[in-house]
Amino acid sequence: MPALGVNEPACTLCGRCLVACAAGRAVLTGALDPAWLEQSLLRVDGPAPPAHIRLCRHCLTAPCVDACVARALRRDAAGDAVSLDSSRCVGCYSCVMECPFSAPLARAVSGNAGRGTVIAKCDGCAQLPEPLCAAVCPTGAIRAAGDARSASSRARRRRAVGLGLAGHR
Amino acid sequence: MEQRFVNVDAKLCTGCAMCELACSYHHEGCYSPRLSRVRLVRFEDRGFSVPATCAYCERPICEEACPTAAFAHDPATGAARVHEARCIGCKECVNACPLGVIDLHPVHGTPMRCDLCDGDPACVKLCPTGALALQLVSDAVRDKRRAVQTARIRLAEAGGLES
Amino acid sequence: MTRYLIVGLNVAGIAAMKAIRELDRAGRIVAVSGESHLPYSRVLLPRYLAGGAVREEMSLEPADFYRAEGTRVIWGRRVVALDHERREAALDDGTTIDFDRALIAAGGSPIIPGHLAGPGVTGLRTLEDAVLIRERASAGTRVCIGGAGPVGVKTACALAELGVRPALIVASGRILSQIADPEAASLAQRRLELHGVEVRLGTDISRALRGRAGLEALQLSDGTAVPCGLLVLCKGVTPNVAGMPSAVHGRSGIAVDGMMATRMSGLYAAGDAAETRDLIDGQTKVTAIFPNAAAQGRIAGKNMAGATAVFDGSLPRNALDLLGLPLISIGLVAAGLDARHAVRATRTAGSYRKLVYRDGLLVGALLVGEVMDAGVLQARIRRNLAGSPGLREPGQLMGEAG
Amino acid sequence: MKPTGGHILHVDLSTGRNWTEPVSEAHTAAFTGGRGVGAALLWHGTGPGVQPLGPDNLLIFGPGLLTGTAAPCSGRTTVTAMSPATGLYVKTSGGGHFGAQLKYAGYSHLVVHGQADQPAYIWIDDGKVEVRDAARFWAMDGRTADAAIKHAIGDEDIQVALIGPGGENLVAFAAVMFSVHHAAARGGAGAVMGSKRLKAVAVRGTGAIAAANPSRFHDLAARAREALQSESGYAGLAKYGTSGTLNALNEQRILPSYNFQRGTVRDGYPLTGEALVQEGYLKGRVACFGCIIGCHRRTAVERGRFAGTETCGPEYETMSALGSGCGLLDTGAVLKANDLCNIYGLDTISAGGVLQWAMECREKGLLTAGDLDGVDLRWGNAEAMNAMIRKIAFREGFGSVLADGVRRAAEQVGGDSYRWAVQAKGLEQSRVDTRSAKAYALAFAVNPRGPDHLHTETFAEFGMSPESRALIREITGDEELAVPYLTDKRAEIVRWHEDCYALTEALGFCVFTTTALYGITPRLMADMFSAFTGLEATADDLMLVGRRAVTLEKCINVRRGADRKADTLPWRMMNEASPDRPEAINGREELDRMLDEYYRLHGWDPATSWPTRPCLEALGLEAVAAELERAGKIGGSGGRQS
Repeated sequence: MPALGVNEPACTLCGRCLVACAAGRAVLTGALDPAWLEQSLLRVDGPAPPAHIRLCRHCLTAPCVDACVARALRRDAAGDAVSLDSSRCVGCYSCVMECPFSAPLARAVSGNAGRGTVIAKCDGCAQLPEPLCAAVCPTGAIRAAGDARSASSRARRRRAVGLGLAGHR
Repeated sequence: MEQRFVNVDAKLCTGCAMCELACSYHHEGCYSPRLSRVRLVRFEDRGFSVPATCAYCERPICEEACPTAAFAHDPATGAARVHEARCIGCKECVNACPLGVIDLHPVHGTPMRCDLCDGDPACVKLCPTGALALQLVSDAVRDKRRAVQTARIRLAEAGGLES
Repeated sequence: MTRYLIVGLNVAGIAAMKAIRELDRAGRIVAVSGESHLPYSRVLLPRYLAGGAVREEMSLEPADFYRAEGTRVIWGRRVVALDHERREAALDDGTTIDFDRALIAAGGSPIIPGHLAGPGVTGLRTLEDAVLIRERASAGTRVCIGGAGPVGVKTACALAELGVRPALIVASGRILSQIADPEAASLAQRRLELHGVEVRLGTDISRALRGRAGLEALQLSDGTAVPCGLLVLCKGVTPNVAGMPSAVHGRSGIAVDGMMATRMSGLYAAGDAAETRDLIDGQTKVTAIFPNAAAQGRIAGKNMAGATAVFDGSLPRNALDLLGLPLISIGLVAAGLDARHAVRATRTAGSYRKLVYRDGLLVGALLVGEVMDAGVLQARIRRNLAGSPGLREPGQLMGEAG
Repeated sequence: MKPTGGHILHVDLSTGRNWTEPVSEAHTAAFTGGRGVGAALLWHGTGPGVQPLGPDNLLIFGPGLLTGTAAPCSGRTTVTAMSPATGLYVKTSGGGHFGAQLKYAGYSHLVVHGQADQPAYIWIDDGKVEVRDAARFWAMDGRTADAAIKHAIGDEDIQVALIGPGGENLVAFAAVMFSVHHAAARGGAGAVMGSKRLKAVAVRGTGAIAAANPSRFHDLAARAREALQSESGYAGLAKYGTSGTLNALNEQRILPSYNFQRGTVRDGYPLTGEALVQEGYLKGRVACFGCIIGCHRRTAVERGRFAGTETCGPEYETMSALGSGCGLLDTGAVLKANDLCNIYGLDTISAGGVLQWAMECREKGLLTAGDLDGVDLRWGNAEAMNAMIRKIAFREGFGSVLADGVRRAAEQVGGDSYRWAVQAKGLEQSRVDTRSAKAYALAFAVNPRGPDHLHTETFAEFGMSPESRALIREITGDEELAVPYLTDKRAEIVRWHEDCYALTEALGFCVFTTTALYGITPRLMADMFSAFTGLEATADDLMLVGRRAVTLEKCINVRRGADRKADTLPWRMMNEASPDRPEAINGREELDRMLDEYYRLHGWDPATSWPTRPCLEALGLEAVAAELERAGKIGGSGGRQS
């Protein structure tokens, strides 16, 4: 998956990312729950800019994975994304305590004793070429570039050097 | 303390990649541009190459963006260090760096950033054309100032400069 | 080819194994696991006890993982002696294993004072402990819990979920005294009591009263006695260091440096057996928390495989779900607040949040109810403790608005 | 990665399948890498009847064993195939950065088999290999295609080897282009690529190369750098590039001019490396991967009718082939023609060769303006040259005649035009006047791909540097033999350079470092080989690796039917002197004497030029001997090993 970059000052809280994420999930999973908008895997906290965009960065040595006592959070086999198996989540809040981006979101679940709350988080849109939130973000507050390990350095380096050269000539 | 950094004179660069080889050997014991802290940007259609490396910003945005304080500096030389055990591989530094000169190590997943090789950068030593130099900012500016004015005088003497 | 030995196979040992394998595909790794089960998450034991987790879900790694990593695991054995000079470990079945580098990650055992030890008294550290407690509790045995640290409280919650009414016997004046202040503790206590937990503060267990049927009651230090058929002691763990060379011993566990190396070359330690620097008070001690074990194990593994990695120190922290009420405690929250410290607390219905500042920098957070920004606060605390406060203000910190 | 430099990657364009093959230590010790392994792959992978433009030909990309390391100037890539120009073995070497990238992707060689149905390109992303559709890149010039492919992949830092329209249209001297402006030019490897409908090979390699003994190797690389930098020719080559030699050759009246009719041009200054620098054409120096010299040029034309031209080069060979050879004495015009050849993917030497031949035919009345589709190919007519270069690349009108190379063009035009076709074996001679350089003459005659300097450059015979004279003393025992018009001991001089040259290209070094500058010695190469692979080898061992490659290359031609008759020089070299050096000619008798000595020195049969069994066995090529024996092509007892 591409690396996700977040630039909070650019966010206008337009909410397109939330709709894209939730609608995309609803379409992909076929679960057209009336509360689909609540199913977005990221959150944008307002009420006014500057926003706090709560989105998983899919860290390579993810503290949430270290802390997950139930092994519900793991780096997936390809090593690209931090994936969540919500059926294993026991709602212990360890990941919430660890994540410096407050990306884990609490979701109430009914039934099952002791699992009143489980965690939801970005799955990196693994089945899509580009994460939906980044694809629809009009201001560049959420960007996806490169791959997880080389991130966006390559393009940035080229652009920066290109600008320098332009000034040079 | 005034910070030294590896200054790049793009006009002298031939694109030979010796800087990348020197850097990867110094830090990793092998030859691999991917593992180098200095990276060449090539514009091959025009035969142009420019090395890009950490500019040692006065206000390093990469460090500000790091949620775990994984960057540190050598108190004596100011050289950047990466506290790898603190790094969680979130890529915030990569995204923050406007020059694109922080990449993540493909095995360790931690940022690779120029550390000036304990004050004697391997890339500078192996650069065959002098395109790279370890300099103080003030020295780099002084040299540039003189070079530009020398060129002006030459041009004026050749009758090419009006005023 | 390097020969690696991992003594004790749980969170730290597994993390070390992965780190070694990432850097050294060829080395020989042998792990000695004290239990015969696949390594499981001990933190889930209260949940298992309550029936909220099944056995398979507790495994830290699937059964085929160890073979895939190229590790030979010796199950159900303990290392009884580690001969550093001969680079040889003796197991309790008389066999020996040679090694070049070894990791001591044997964890800890519940502290059970001699005057209480005997039938009807147990800790909660193994699957067997959990099964025993569940069976006895379900059969109507009156269960008491000694100690109200995170494990004791979680055990109380689990029993409450199971529908029994345990008694929580607390020597200190409040529950969770190490990680909560009186206000948070009382919120937590109310939550427990609401679900039928009986909390007895300020009194210790002085004697176990046993009859023909085994344990019958507990004599408490305040002079009263409580009926009790099963006592679960949750008063912390003591590091498993028996058999390890005396040169590596610290105050209670194994003394290590930042690279998780002991004083003896080639010997490393990680997890609940290792003493590391506490980032808050600077003292060296065992900080037995789950994420620490993973981080220390990984760092030990990297160093064992020839890389260089340095552990920063331990930041005490805990997250608890108290029957639907989350509580997260990070860093300095209650003890030792002097004039250098300032406290900012906010209260709303159902939530209590306290931020602790030292010299103007955030060094502690205690959150009850509203906890979702805890990770952001932890990151700030860590940056401050590392002497590298962020120059860029984070977007919005809910707790700092007030 | 293993010290052997990675696996051999095979891609079959007929089936779309790909597979890898490990390289054994024994194979590395015998053939080393690059050119040596390429020759072995071609011997084993093709038969005597292979059609150069058919699906059974192989196209082999082989960076050197040390390519991708800090060994200075080790970034060269050898392309090996059967040549459509000569019908014989061809290897052609290119610079740029492609080879190193292939190595970082984990491959020592790429072997392309078969033929695609539709235009295709190969995308190698480390371990992931795909054959992709290239329909939209077909007919694009090299510069445009390079950018378009990088855009399609979404990564401008990848490396691309590609062909221009020249290769697509099977021009006999089409080049494979690396990194846009670096050509593996000679012998039509680009046409082989075109016949396979392979527009490009794109590579992204993110791996690493480690020596078996890293610190020893790194120290040796430092020593090699110092050795090169202290060479007397180093600074000049860096400053003025390869065309820095042009002025001296012109003054000595051995600069091939007007289709080798003359040895000098008046006012040759615009073609010199000095002019590029002093007249402001030079915009910067360009290095191949790992090169500390940077002899390649980044140039631009700012004034005159070709203003706006930006290119890389030209090399000495181009200045002579498109400049003095065509009577074109205008720097900007040569730069423009050079750029056209680069982007159309044509060898500038052969392009110049066919153009100057056509000019001579035009002058002497064998070709009329009408024959040439109205293109007025007169000496020095830049516009006409540019128009014809385009017609060659796209095979339009008379361009299609020239696109088949000067040998076949002369067959079509007839008359005396064969005498002016300065070629042998079907390859246009490169820009050395062999009439005045006897070791070069011998080397050109025995060169398995035809008369050129890029198989065995015997630069030392000119005695132009102290290092050259010392080397001639080392080879022959007599420094006084470092004179180009002597014929004594030329066989020894050629064989030493053959061994060294083939070894150089097996390791991936630029031949300028070993046989033009002599800074990197066989001894140093052996030490670097040992440190890199962990297989201890002496200089003699490694020179034998070179000889093994040279011999195997010879055997490929022998299997194909070549014999002593093929080892000759162009008619003009052997029959006409230039008025500027009337005494200098490559006489039949003189050449035959040198050939006899050369074959005997190798242990080849002087009657047929075929290698003998003892010679092949001594090099461990028993299986090759057996196959040649079965074909009745093994040398007889006339050969004597020495």
